[in-house]
Amino acid sequence: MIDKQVKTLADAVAGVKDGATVLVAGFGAVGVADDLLEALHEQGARDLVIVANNAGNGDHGLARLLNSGRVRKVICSYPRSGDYSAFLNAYRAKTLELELVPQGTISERMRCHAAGLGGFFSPVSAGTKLADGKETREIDGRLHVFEKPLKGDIALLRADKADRWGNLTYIKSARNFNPVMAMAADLSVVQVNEMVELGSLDPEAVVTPSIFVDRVVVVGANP
Amino acid sequence: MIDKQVKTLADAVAGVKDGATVLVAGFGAVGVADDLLEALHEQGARDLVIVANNAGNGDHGLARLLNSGRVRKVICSYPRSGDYSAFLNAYRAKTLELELVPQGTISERMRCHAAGLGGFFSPVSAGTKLADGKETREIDGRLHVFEKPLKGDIALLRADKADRWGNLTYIKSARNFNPVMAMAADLSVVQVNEMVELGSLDPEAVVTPSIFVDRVVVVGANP
Amino acid sequence: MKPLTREQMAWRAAQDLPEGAFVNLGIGIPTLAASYVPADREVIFHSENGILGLGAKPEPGMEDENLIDAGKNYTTLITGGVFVHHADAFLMIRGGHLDVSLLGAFEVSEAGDLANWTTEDPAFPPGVGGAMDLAVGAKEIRVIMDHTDKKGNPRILRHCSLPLTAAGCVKRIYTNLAVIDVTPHGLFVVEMVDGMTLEKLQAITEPELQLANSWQALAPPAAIAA
Amino acid sequence: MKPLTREQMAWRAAQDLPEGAFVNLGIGIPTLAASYVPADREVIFHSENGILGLGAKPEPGMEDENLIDAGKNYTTLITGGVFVHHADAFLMIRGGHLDVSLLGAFEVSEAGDLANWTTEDPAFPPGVGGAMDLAVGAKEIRVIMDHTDKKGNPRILRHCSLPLTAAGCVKRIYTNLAVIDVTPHGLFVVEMVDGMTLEKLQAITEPELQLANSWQALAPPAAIAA
Repeated sequence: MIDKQVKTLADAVAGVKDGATVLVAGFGAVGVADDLLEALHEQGARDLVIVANNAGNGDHGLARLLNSGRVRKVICSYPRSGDYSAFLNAYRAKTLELELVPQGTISERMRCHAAGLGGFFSPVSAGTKLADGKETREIDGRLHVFEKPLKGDIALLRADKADRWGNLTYIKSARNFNPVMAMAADLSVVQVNEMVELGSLDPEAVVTPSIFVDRVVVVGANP
Repeated sequence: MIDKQVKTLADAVAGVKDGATVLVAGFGAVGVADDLLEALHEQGARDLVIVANNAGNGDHGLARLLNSGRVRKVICSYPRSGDYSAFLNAYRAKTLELELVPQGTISERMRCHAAGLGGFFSPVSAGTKLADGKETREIDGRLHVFEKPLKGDIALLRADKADRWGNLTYIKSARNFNPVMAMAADLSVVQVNEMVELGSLDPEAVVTPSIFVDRVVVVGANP
Repeated sequence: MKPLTREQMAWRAAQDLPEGAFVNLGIGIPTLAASYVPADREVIFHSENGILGLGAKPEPGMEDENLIDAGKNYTTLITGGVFVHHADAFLMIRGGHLDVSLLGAFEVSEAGDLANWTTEDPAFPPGVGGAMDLAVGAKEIRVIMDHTDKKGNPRILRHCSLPLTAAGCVKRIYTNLAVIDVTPHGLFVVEMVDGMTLEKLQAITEPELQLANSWQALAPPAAIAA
Repeated sequence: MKPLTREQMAWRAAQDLPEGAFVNLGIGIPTLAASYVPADREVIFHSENGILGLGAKPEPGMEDENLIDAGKNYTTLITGGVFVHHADAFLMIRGGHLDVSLLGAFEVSEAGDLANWTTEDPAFPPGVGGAMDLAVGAKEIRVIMDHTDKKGNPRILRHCSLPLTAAGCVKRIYTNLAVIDVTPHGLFVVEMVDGMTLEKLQAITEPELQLANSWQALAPPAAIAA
């Protein structure tokens, strides 16, 4: 019987290697798998590449990994969000590499990997500093930039409900990056508020199908 | 007040021009907007380019357009489905051009247009006859083919429920090409079984958001 | 002559949002526009984090921790609104599905080039967010910004001095002094505040301005917060 | 020596589908494999038209007009199954999310090249369907086909004579006579039907076959329809 639920947060993040690329879902503080990020801190992997929209807040979750010097590089669109002192300190100390990517390009590059494609041409950032060094092509009279697929070794996700196969639903804007990151990592790990019986999620309304999910851990209802 | 509902099938397909590219949703006989196809026959546009998975069945809907000589070209993955005599006759008479596209590439090319991208590299069909004449590129040691975006002037869609904004839900496997075609046409027209009050569709479970829909016509419950 | 307040600029931009339009409001002054859409019009606001049908700020105590807007403030969903995932939210942006993208800016050039993502302050890391996506995708890109910087220097320039967000994208500029259309034939002033003249406006605008034949007064109703 | 029936070939392929696997079954013999997954295993079948969790054929009278499989036959959804749209269904295929894609074939080469989409019959239009997508995307591509054509000519060839579906993709071939693994070191026979020898099998196979050290009998249980 398929059962993707693991008992502990430690089990959920077991096996993450040094140097791993970690997809960190969430937008601002919403839809972020804070408990999995804390567990990853405990787990101890170093030299991580983080893909996220923002770059941590305060000293918990992603910011804690940054403060502990576990992160080699951040691929994000907007580090300056909330109390981003953890990022700022590492950035100023030049102990951290920043790859700044337009927000939609982050998710599209991950979807590109998820869809088994080799890259795409996008008009976003064409002719700007963020396209420096990138291949360009004029298509239908418009300049485009070639963007490569982006994949994660692990995705740290947060959803509302899961069943034992790993079908997922979300709450409101906490959906954000979670579905696309679930598709784009070799190992997709999700913290949920609740496990439900197989068959109790509406087959028309599951947002992330089970095929994209590897491990599920229950962290209890939202605070 | 936004109200995308039109009264008649004729209103729904009004304005289709000769030479238009028509996205015809459905897989086999499921999720096909047969009534809109019949209305398009009445409307009279000629020289059409049809994008669909299959190429018509019997002498109704798409097959009727083919039999009436209204179609210049079919872009599809599998014309040989059901009673495809309408297609076969035109194909043998050489009055019809066929562009054969791998099934997943059809929907991905439409999504590419919908997403505002200029094209993508796909491993599908690389090294085969269907890639003849196409740009290729080796990416990470694997041969890829460059695929261009595909857009429709109009999409003929079938859904279950709509609200006055055009939010849509589908029934089971009748979803198929409908959501991606809704995103990929300048004018998206949908026949639905039922109009519901705005707000009565679950915001977490709407499959096609209103932004992709232009006209809605009620055709009554499925037979 | 009385320049418009932020609220009045937002009010002015809101008047141009047509019935049934799908609109993305950038962070800052553009966000304020949502409150000034005429009551008889349905305009649907899009938020890059995955909301179509963004509503007003929640009443105090009614905040939903799972419902924020692009500015990371608590928000609400209007009746008919839906949630989508991030890649779909940006498909809407980049794919030309939005009717209007209303953005803040540091600078706009006479060719409609937009600079709104970085001031190149070396002390801080750059951040781009959705600025570049929003600047290329919508059917129409409009900007709200003060006509000059704090020192009185023009922000409408021959060429942007700051790094571009996107080239040639801006079609209309709402400032605290005027409404200006960016056209292939140059910049046309379509509205000016009471007491403003083309000459005075030109003095604080780098590229040449032309006065539209049909120009009129830029006059928010008294009720809009001054 | 008794060649396997279609049902027996499907049975054999089904035995290799592991617990928890996501599997796409091609039209024809592969579809039959769904019925032969051991009862204690959960295997989740994918259908290209947008179903994850394809079930058995419905009971007569219980057909749902909105629920068909890739072969356009009425089907059912198992508990836990979900519906997705077409682009997402092919994202699953192309993106390596399926564990196994089990396909029919006209020909397979010793390099694992697959030809299964056209016989180039000039009287009929070609059709490719999802064949090329399925042949490149899954973690493992396996083929079920008769060992020879109706005239007894080999279908496992040095080089495919028919147009390719994809190059170098096939990892295992289930025929009515044997199970053969396609490896960088050549074709290895891992199972043969009772009475078959490597010599006899080689006579109807174009490229060189090697017998795996661990080879065993290909012997479906008596209960599987003969």
